[in-house]
Amino acid sequence: MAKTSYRDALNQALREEMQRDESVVLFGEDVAEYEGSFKVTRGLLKEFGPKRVFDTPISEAGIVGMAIGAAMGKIRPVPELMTANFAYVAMDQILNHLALMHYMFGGQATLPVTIRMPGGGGHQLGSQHSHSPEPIFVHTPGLFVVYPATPADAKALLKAAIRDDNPVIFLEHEGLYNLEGEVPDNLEPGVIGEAKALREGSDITLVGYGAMTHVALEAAEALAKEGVKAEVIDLRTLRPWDKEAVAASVSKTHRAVVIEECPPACGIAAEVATNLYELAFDALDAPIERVSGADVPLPYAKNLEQACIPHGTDVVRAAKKAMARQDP
Amino acid sequence: MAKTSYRDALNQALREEMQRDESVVLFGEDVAEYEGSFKVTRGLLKEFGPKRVFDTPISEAGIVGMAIGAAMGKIRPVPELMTANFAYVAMDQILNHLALMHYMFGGQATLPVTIRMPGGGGHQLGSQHSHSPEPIFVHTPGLFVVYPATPADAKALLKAAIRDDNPVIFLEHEGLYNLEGEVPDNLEPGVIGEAKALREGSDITLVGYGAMTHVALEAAEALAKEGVKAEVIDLRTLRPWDKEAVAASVSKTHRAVVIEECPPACGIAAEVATNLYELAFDALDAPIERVSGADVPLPYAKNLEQACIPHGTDVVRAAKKAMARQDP
Amino acid sequence: MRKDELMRVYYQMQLARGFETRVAEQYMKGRIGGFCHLYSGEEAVALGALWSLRKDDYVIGSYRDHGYYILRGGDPGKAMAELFGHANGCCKGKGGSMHLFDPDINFLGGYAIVGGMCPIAVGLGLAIQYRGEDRVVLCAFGDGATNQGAYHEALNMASLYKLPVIWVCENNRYAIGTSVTRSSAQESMARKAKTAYDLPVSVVDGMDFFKMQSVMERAIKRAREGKGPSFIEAKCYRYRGHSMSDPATYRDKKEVEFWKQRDPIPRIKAVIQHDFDVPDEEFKALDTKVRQVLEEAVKFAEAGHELPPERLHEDLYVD
Amino acid sequence: MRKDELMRVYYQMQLARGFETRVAEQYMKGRIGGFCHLYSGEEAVALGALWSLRKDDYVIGSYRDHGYYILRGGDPGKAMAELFGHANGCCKGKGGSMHLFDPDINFLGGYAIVGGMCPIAVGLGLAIQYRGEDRVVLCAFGDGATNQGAYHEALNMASLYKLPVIWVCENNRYAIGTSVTRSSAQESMARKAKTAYDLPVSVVDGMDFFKMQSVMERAIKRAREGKGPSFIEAKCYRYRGHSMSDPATYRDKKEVEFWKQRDPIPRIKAVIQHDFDVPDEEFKALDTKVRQVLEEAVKFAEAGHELPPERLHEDLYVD
Ligand SMILES: Cc1ncc(C[n+]2csc(CCOP(=O)(O)OP(=O)(O)O)c2C)c(N)n1
Ligand SMILES: Cc1ncc(C[n+]2csc(CCOP(=O)(O)OP(=O)(O)O)c2C)c(N)n1
Ligand SMILES: [Mg+2]
Ligand SMILES: [Mg+2]
Repeated sequence: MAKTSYRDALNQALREEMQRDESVVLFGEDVAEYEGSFKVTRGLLKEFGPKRVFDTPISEAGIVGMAIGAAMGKIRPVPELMTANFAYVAMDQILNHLALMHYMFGGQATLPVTIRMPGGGGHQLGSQHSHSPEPIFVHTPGLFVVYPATPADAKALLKAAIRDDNPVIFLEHEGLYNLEGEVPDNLEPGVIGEAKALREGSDITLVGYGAMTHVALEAAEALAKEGVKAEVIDLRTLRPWDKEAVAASVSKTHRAVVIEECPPACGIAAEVATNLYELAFDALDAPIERVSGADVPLPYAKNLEQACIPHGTDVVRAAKKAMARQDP
Repeated sequence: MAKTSYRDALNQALREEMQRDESVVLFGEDVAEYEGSFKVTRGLLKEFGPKRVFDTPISEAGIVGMAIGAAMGKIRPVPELMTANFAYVAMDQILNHLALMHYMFGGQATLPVTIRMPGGGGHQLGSQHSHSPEPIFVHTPGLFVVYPATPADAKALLKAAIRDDNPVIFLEHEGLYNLEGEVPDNLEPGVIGEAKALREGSDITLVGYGAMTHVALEAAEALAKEGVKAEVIDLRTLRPWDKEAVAASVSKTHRAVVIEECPPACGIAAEVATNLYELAFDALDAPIERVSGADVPLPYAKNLEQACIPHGTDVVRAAKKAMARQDP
Repeated sequence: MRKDELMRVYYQMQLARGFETRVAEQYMKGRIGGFCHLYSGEEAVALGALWSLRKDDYVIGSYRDHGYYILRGGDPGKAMAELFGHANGCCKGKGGSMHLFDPDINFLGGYAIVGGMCPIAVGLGLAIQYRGEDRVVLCAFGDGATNQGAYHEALNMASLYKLPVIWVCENNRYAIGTSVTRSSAQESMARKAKTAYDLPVSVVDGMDFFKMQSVMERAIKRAREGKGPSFIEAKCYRYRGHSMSDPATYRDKKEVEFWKQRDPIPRIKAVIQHDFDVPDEEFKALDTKVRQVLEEAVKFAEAGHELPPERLHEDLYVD
Repeated sequence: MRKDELMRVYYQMQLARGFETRVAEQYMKGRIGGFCHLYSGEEAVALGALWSLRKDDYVIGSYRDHGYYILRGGDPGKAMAELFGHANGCCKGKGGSMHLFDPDINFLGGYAIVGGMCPIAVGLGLAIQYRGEDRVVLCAFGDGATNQGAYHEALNMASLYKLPVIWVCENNRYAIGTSVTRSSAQESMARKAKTAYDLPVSVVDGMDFFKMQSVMERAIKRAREGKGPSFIEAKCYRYRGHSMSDPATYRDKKEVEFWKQRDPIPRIKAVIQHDFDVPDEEFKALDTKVRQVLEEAVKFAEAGHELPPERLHEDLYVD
């Protein structure tokens, strides 16, 4: 099976869904003629034409609102926000319109909108361009939030998101676009809400998502060398997230480290940890360790920025801390 | 000592700070001639004139951005967002400008901005007008977040916020404006980051903020009738929040219920609970119970909306669940 | 227009006006909660704007939505029930006064964030264009919305893509307590839009059904022919405060009187009486019908019940 | 203008241009990271806009900020060090290319959110007015920013309050790969602003220092006199791609050539040679000085170091 990049896997998903369903339409800043600032939409204008793939002004609130209206008009929009950092100017349309209209109107407005947006830091883009806004979306009832870590999941979950009749925030990690991985031919759509164990282990559970999943895998590798068998769970979707699967793993390992790229307060790790305590309190032999992004805006300087982002070594340290506690 | 309403306490704080400091300026939608849609700015235009208290167009991004620039221009703006629901259209200015400029510019931009905004639900205002956005702000490094529960704290903390050189999100609860309480004359500014025990108890700790503090007090009263001594802690400020004080209480009571008005995912209770597990894991005899807003947009119908908001009875139920667990 | 049509205009405006009177009563009785924005005085704007639309055209607007809902042909009973928060309301009681919605009449919502519905209207226009239909979108909003960023992004996009969106700006001179003069550097909403977004604009007396209806006809024709959006500034006035909780002390009696002199209902009645001599009985008959319909509406609302709390989580997601 | 002033114009533009050349080199060497937007070709806009400002006036702009920082009198060494991410940079290496800042020259920041700096400029204008000063604010942004909601809210507020803000729209015809024609219903940025926000506008050849400087003088005078904001559309062109990572294949050679014919630097040189016969040596001397200054700048940057990670949390809050 040939290796495919995360970028190409996303591109394939878009192409296949557009071929499959006439009503799928793409728009965003520089997605058509420029083929996307990360080239995820490469070749799509050529194949599907300017009616189905078109550029917009720098108007994110307009883009999201247009997607909402288009969806009510029975087309299936897949807008791209050039990066997740620009979701902030569209926050009202996302949180205060898209997320709640189906509910507020008593189930009469159906909004099959998938908003794609690259997020995350690590490229020295500075404080305003390095956000990881996932907690804001995960907090919001009415949204689904997907954050794939591998090319195969990127493709399978983007297909699922596009076919889903609910609004989906589809986060892509800027640092993963070039990641290669195996993507089976005619891959079926994935299941939103299902986590996946990427590595089996009995000593401790490492929970990640997006780029953090790879940080977890790196840590597991290092821990293995020291005889610690870590189980690595990739959440894959953040709302809803697979509480049962993660709790089951923790009930087996009795210890956990949760990794998030965003700052800790009201973050993803707090959400995961709190639920695990509620679901598996007696199974836990140690407090759940959180490895979070630093509690500062991401600085530009490479060393400082790297110091903000979780690394395998941070996870190893946290895992050892959890292991150090004796079972009561 | 005369009783003062939460509304008037805020009004006093604004008046006194404006009298004290020439550079304090108020603006927002209908804050001047209309005296505020919740009348918090009553009489201030009259006393301080149109240069220091003025109305703006319906342009929240403009309002917050104007506050940022004004602060760099050495005035001390206290903008009002008519309600917290309108912070969403200004989210980019708040999260991606105000919060990070001091850091991003290497400490050279100082932004003494206090943004006042009434939040919370319970008045049948419907899904788009009943948000509790506190987790979004608490998640954000660079902001302080204050949410007073009593008239005295409303006054003391608003004074502190205005005098502070950091950006402060000052949340006021729409349901508390008419709440009466004792406000000492010449009250000193409060301390941002200090929680307060409003009721002593040894059996369980109930943690609240804003309107939720009163829900906690109501529950404590009911629990007392059944012989359960609950300690009630009012966080008062949500970023930073007083981890030490809350952990100390839990170390004493061994059990806790955290109450939040917002939906649970990545919420305030998850933030508080996770930290308590980390700080007082061994002291806990039962999982921390969360009483959260329902995980839906707030509906209009009174009964449904009330079913979304935490009540004393919900807290009592949660407390009993926590109490039911035998110490290991 | 034919006599029967004119009588329908009269009837419809009386219905919308009467509905708000009932709403005010019920609000006072505490059976309606939340924010409640009445449309009284602006009926000619909505009716004129809606008159020449087809059933399959889309209508979208603000929280001041009762008038549009009723005049679009919505069931007053379902609207009243919605305001009561009852399950037989048009949104099962989940939406309330600011969020009426009814797909059967293509009324796609009242929205409570000023300007927030404008980009959504653009999307409806996009769908129409994409599907090669000749429908149009009517998007109604207030003068205050023209100071909101999303509004500007939407106007630019609709013009850029030549979408069949008709922007109806109800300039009732106030945004709550703030007059246009104190909030907009350009006091003419039409001029504010014209050059910036390169689209045809018209300013019309929004208290005059005929003027409103005729500029709207032009805009509809243009939109159906694929020539793109139009902008209509309707000069009008709300008789009541911004919402039920606003005493509106910021407007002086004279101003209110001035506008009440231009009330569209007596105005249409006079026209009808002038063109066809219609005996007063016929008007009285319609007024009686209005009363009956609204009494039934209130009865219908009263007969309903709130959804049981067990059903709180329904409609959060489509499954 | 006097000869020495003209020579300074030449020197400054060469300095800004040369700075970008060095930046490109260092970026290729991997010593500069992130997004890096060069100003090459647009020097006359910034220099003309800045020329008549006072030291105490405020300047604020976008991520394409190197030119403004240098031409405002910022230290090229501190700018280069910032791009290196070193602690001796103007923001201690925390800001980077898109976020230069220096209170000593009242350059209050490069901002990376399109249009995001416009409301901030309004606030600076408010502070000036409130304190009764006669300073002005120069706010520079691109053509693409005029499609962003915050920009519109800002323009309205500045006009409404008659604030001393001068809006300089650098219309270089593209927003990354999207031309103005494909993104704005109104292709003239000046007309897009004029009626909507009721302020004086001018369209000027941004490749011509003198034209730019003179319209700016008028705008400054007006602002200082408390008459309010002005809008200047500077027609210009960026020689390079949007950022270092953009090959700019969307622009054809002819177009690029057309604009390079109008390069402001040879243009000013010709003027000087025509008005005063200045021997080539004098220009060469300035070019040499530019080279030296920039070499020192690079040396200064190289000599610096990143902040130690222990200091990561500094500057988050004022205490
Ligand atoms: C973004 C936003 N800001 C503020 C409000 C509060 N608000 C509700 S209606 C209103 C005034 C709107 O005036 P206008 O657009 O003229 O409509 P009208 O009420 O006159 O019909 C305001 C400020 C809001 N709903 N949304
Ligand atoms: C709100 C927002 N959306 C998108 C971007 C990504 N982006 C950065 S620069 C740019 C183009 C801006 O073009 P223009 O305003 O004309 O300025 P120029 O680069 O031509 O100087 C875009 C889309 C951004 N920074 N901010
Ligand atoms: Mg109005
Ligand atoms: Mg440009």
